[in-house]
Amino acid sequence: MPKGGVNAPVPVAAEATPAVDPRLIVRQEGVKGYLGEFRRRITSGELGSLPVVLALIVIWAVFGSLNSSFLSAQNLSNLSQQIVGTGMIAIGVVFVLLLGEIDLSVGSVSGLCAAIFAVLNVTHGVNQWVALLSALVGGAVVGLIQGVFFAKVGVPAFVVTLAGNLGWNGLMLQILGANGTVNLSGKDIVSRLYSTIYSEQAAAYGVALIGVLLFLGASVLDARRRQAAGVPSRPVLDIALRTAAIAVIAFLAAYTLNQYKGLPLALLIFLVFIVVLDFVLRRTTYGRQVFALGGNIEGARRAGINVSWIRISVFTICSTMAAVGGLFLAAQIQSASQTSGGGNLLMNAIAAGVIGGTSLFGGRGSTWSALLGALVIGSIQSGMNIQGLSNAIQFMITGAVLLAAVVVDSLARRTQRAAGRA
Amino acid sequence: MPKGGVNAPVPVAAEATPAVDPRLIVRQEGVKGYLGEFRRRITSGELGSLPVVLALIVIWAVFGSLNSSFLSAQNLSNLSQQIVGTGMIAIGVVFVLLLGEIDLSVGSVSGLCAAIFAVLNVTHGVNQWVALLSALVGGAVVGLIQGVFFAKVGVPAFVVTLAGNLGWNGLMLQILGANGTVNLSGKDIVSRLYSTIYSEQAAAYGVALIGVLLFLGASVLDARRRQAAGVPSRPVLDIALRTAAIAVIAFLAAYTLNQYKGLPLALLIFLVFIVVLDFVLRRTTYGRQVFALGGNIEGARRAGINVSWIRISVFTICSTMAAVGGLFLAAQIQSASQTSGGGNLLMNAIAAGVIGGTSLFGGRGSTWSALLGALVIGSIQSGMNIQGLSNAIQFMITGAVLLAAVVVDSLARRTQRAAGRA
Amino acid sequence: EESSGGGSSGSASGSAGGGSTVGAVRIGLLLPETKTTRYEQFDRPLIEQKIKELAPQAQIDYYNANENATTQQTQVDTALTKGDKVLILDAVDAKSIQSSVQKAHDAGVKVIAYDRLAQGPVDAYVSFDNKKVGQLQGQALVDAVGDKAGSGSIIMINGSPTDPNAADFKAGAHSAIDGKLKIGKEYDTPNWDPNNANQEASAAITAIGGPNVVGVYSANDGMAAGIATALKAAGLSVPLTGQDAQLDGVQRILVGTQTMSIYKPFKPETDVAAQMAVTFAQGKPLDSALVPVTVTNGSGNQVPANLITPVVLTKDNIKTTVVADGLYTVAQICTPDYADACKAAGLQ
Amino acid sequence: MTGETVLALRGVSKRFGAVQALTDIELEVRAGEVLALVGDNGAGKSTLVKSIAGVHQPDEGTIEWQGRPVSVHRPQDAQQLGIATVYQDLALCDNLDVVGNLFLGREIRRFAILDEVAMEKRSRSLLDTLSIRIPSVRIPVASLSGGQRQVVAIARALVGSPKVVMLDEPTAALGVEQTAQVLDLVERLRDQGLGVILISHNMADVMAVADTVAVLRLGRNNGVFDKRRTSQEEIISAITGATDNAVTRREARGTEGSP
Amino acid sequence: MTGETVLALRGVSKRFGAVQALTDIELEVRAGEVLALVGDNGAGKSTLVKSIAGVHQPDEGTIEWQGRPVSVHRPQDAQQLGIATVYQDLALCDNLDVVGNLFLGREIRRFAILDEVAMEKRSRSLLDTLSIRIPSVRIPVASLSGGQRQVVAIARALVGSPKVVMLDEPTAALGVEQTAQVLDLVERLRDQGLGVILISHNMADVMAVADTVAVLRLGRNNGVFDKRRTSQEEIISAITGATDNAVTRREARGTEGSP
Ligand SMILES: Nc1ncnc2c1ncn2[C@@H]1O[C@H](COP(=O)(O)OP(=O)(O)OP(=O)(O)O)[C@@H](O)[C@H]1O
Ligand SMILES: Nc1ncnc2c1ncn2[C@@H]1O[C@H](COP(=O)(O)OP(=O)(O)OP(=O)(O)O)[C@@H](O)[C@H]1O
Ligand SMILES: [Mg+2]
Ligand SMILES: [Mg+2]
Repeated sequence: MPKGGVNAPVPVAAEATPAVDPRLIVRQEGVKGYLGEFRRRITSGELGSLPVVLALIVIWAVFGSLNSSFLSAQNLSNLSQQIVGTGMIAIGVVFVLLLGEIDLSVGSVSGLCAAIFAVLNVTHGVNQWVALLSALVGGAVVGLIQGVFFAKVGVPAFVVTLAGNLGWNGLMLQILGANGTVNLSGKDIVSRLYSTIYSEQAAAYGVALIGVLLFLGASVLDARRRQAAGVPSRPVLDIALRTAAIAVIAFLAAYTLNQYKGLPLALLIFLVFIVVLDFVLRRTTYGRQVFALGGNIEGARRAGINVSWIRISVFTICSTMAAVGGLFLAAQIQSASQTSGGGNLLMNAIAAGVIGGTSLFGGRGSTWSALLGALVIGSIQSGMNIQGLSNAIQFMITGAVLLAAVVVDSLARRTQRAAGRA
Repeated sequence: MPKGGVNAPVPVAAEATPAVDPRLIVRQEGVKGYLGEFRRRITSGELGSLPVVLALIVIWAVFGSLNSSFLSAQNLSNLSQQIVGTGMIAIGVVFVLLLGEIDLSVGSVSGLCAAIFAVLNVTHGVNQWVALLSALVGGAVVGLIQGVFFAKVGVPAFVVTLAGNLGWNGLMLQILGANGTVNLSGKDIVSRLYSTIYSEQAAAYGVALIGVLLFLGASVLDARRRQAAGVPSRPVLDIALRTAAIAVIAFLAAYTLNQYKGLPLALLIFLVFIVVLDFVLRRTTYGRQVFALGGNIEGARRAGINVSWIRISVFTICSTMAAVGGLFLAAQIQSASQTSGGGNLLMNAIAAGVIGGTSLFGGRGSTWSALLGALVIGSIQSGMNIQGLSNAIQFMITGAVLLAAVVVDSLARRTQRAAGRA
Repeated sequence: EESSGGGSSGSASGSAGGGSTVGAVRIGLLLPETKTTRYEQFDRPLIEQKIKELAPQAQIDYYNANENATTQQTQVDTALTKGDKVLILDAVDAKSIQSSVQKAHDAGVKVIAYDRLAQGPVDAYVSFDNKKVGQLQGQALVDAVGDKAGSGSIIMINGSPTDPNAADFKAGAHSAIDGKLKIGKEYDTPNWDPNNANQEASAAITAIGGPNVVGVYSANDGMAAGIATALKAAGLSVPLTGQDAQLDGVQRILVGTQTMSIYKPFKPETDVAAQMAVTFAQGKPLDSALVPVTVTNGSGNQVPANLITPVVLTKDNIKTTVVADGLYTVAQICTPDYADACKAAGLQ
Repeated sequence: MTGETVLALRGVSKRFGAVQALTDIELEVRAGEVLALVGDNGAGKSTLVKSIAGVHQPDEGTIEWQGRPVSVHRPQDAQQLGIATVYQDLALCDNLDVVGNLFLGREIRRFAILDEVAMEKRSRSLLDTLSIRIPSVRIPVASLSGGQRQVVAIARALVGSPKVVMLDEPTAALGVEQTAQVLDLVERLRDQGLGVILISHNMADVMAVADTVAVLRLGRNNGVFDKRRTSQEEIISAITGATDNAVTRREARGTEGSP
Repeated sequence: MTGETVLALRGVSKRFGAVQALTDIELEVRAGEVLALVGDNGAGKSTLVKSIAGVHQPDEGTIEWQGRPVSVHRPQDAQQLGIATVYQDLALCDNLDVVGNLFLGREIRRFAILDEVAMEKRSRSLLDTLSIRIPSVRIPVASLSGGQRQVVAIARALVGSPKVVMLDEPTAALGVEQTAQVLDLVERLRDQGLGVILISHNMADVMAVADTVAVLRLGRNNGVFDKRRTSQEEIISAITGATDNAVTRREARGTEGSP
């Protein structure tokens, strides 16, 4: 039997009926059909990430009107770097959320791995690549341990990772030792990953172009294959409109970044992580199995999926991403300190995933929600900082804006439920 | 149609078969049968809260052997007061967990309500009862608002309460104002609720006796009614053994407390809250509906349960309990400070519920888990304090112990799953 | 029954707890947090060392409240349970610790307010003055900005809004800065989080405009780390303050990305605290040399006190302060990355 | 002995996203009548039942109860009118025991407290009526077999005093004996003057108890037949939309190929 | 044309907490044979199927595969042996679409990447075989009707190349036409030399396709019958444990009371 192959014991019966349902409301061709379909989706609440994007636009508009420097290229460029640490961690959290589980240890793990890198590289003078690898492997091992306790021993993920939250924080303090904060040299690989900004105009535009072309190419190829196989495919107009939308966003972003210093490497790495892991989730067997587990764990088990292995691997991915995020956060302040991984980091990372549209109950979400969520949270923080309000007021407004950002999405989903789709 | 009454449209058919299944493995009468049943339960993992109790005993034994003052009457008496604040909040969290939801705002709400009381009573000289009521109503209103956003608007509870966590904290800072910490007078009702200790020997023993008698009476009455109605009832031996176990625990506790200062009022209030709310959950329509929602929300809706109302009320209860807990915590340090409700309080309260055996996925749990969980967490903290280790080590050990405390339970449940019961 | 001694706190300390010899004194050391390195790196070992020196049989119980006032309250309870006779108490929250101080007082236990002036019937106090610290930071910034004061404004990044001590630093700093420098943006930073501080600084630079920033007030070295990178990213080189003389802060001062820090010579402070504790433990009154002044605390109690002056740490006095006092060795400071700067500063 | 119309649908339509599940449905149920609702898989039967029961809101059309238009926004509303429903996807609360599920939303109380004893007693007798053996009425329904769960769901509908009972494939998971009991039950309900809507794919059962047979096809009415004047074959061809279908072909083969 | 024994159970017992669900079960399935497994509700049929499929572990007894004892600890093990199962509680992943569910665990890949196009194409043809209309193979199965879900679950079992197929009440939710198709399918499977275990409460279906009928009663074997030499009545009395049962009574009434 060929690997992954399919072997039908049953020849297709002659008396086949058409599988397409006659009651399906088929979209009309052309622009009009497109608009009609769009209207139908809006009324029935199938909006995808549109509400969050809308919320983001509103947030930007409000803060921009309050203080013009919010929308300055400099601030947006800073923002694009500041979200990377939390965003990377949020990507890992998205994986865990897809299983319908939670990881409360990501903050501590990020701090721990930053400390591993800093102490090895700076204090013990270990080669930077070895130190980097050690930090990442450290994260992976942490995830592995937590995953085993969850998947094999059966301790609820909440408890395992809560214990981890404490334990790894303790380990970090231990590793940092009595001296506490360790300064990075500023010339090491981690700092450079964060602080490098490609100032050639071509860099940002080039990346935008490559992204758009990749999307277009993949869409066209897919549509061709589908047409050839006789299964429904996306109409040309649809592809064109989507590509156009993406092109506008990509080139606008590139233009803004070029207005200040150029394309930050950190942002580029972040995007690459998102795209690659999104691909893993949507287009590989592994990703399919992660979604299946989040949808119906018993169903997944019966389908022959190795549930323990998926669970362990997802927790490993999550902790590894926490390590990556931790390194970027350390690079941001050029040091690993005892406060690393503390504070609001954990909540921000989880909130980023959830606000971006990943369900807490498993089986629904995407790595892109890490970007969207981190952007929403980062923008609020940045906006409040530019306003310079007192903390009491800041907390209240941040809370209110967080809530408001999700209300649109929730209302949309409510319509959707009423339309029988949730 | 009589309220709650039942009206059969169908007369019972004549050809009824006996409803009891012949395959049911019926327990033998007498002590031997009791032990056999016990063994069967252990092997198939139906242990209830036994694993947590065991974990607690191990924790006490270990810390007691490391330092004898851990098991001193004074320390245990202090412990019994220290757990009240977190425990009260955990009771509220249990309600929310039963719905399969989470409330991340309890910490901030507890701080907010403590601040309301302190500022009204101390700063503005408002009558203490009015201030107390305002604090509780404040908590309830907070819960109501969050509940409405969750139940009516449809924002995920995680997001609503995360926003609340920030927002209410901001409000607390605002209320406390620039001066920060407000010290309680020490003679107000809240302080007295916490600091009062009934030193008469009779008090502790009396409460223990009343508790045991109530349990015995209720058990016997229930068994009688069941026998009269011809439905299976608990055998006398069973009732006797359970009552004996409870009596031993109650009188041991009373004895220990009397060894030091006597019965702390705070502990008594905590126990009353647990018993009353446990009764509400297990013996009233409302409680039944809460469990139903946690089990199958669509099922509950179709059964005609007002889902929104239950959700809103549960969040109101949770926030009100957070307010109660916050007042006890304020009384403990005789002040409402800017750190009130911060730190580990949120995680501790949730962890208490989960460690005590309440499921994060809804539909399974009890208010007693708040007591057990708060005891586990409080004991670890107290034991670590007595050992006086550095924080790094403390964190690691606390994490490890937390994990270990739940591993027993998880292993038991794993057996249970293998035996087809989860 | 095995430890009935635990029941009557403040007496018979010898019988409670494991293995202390008869006549040993039992001293509780309660420190507030671990986020700043000084407590576990300096305060604890130095105090323990000094006490052992003065009273070899003394037993010291150590507690750290991890920034939580409630935890500290339970730790005071624990200390009383274990029979500690003297408490060296560094309050998380000077106000809300009052009830615990009262409780200890009622149990006949002496309380030494360490570093922060707790409220309630405190028996003695030794500290650096928090307000003074802020004032020194502020003054140092004013001096460093010098005549650029008119050409722009500064950014103030204070400590955690939920940390009562941050309010003291802030007030002190304002007393020195207000009227002399223009404050462009001011922040309180939850949890003293360096990453937050970094973002606040970035935002402020954007809002004010890079060239208009003439200096940054940072309440401690941890946040200064984050601020320094924000300044670097914006291509700014302006005065930046700090506090605590953390190793990384010292290194930044060497290379010039931070202007100053506050060095609190822990040794005198810990020595005084240890002496006070041992004196109390022996049941003797305090020598007036040990408590030259009297201060009034927030609850109106008169407290005999010993206030030690903090030192402004700059590139010029690294050698004579932190190195000379044995806080850090030259080797610790002068890692390869800082070798050049060390040479320039005459450290190597 | 069928009485006046208790429940009627007028032009009911329901759409899910891009699927038009129901189009312009007309339906009438009279007291003392068993109306069988039949149709192919995905014909919209369950959607129709859920629209009546308040689980879904129809997009268009009205529901009339005893001649007056009513609005049924929530399952509660339908229950208050006197409509009891057994859903195809049973929607029991897995964590509650059998008693808890049977009386959910209609608990028996004594002094405002749940009267567990009375509920347990009544549960046993209800289940006995339906000839089902359940190890204990105190185990969570999660551990029941498919048929046992189905019977619990059916028994649920009998708690309370409905005027119309809707059963969505009630016998699908049931054994021969239990099926017979449920069919008996349906007849008893009719004899007590209730209106019964019975959805079933089993033509034998439909022909055995139905008075009227309404056929749905692709979300539309496809004829209402009086059982006494219609043959099973006619109904099947209304369901499949053709006289030549897999069933007839299978039967044809069966006759020629039988030993 | 039945061949040698592919699957055999020897003395299998399974207990759930206080319930002895299976006691000492013996069973044999031969290649090219349709074995109908029948029994009352709660008789233990699904438990038996799940024990074979690796969902539950039997407490005692052994499972033999092609004559050799095997251990089946997880559903994967059973699948690797070549056992495909359609469960009564379908256990589909509600969030995945029809294609995703059909190929779950057996995805078609091209260069290690999911080949959605091939899977979609194959899904359509599989569903066509079973005469089911589904609005789109790209909608989440949560929004399918009961019968549509059932068909998806059946089609799942045909992806891969099993040697034994176990179907737990596959036609319970199906319309007349789909039922006929599934019965056809069962016969085709038999003709291809597969062993089929079919659980059904529908005696007509059982009599139509089964070669052998094994009866379970209260968790024990209650006889194995050769279909050709047994009447439906005999089997029903083996199921209910009595010749006087609700079915016979109902039939008796039916005959005397019919118009
Ligand atoms: N919640 C929903 N969201 C989207 N589509 C739905 C939803 N529920 C049902 N449908 C679609 O509506 C159509 C009718 O479904 P319905 O469940 O009413 O069929 P049915 O007649 O009960 O079929 P069956 O006999 O298989 O139970 C189906 O095509 C189904 O896919
Ligand atoms: N997970 C479980 N936990 C406890 N008891 C169970 C569990 N699963 C099944 N049982 C019990 O085992 C017995 C057999 O159940 P099973 O599901 O095998 O019956 P079945 O023959 O498939 O019935 P049906 O025809 O109703 O589907 C029932 O009494 C049931 O209550
Ligand atoms: Mg249906
Ligand atoms: Mg079954």
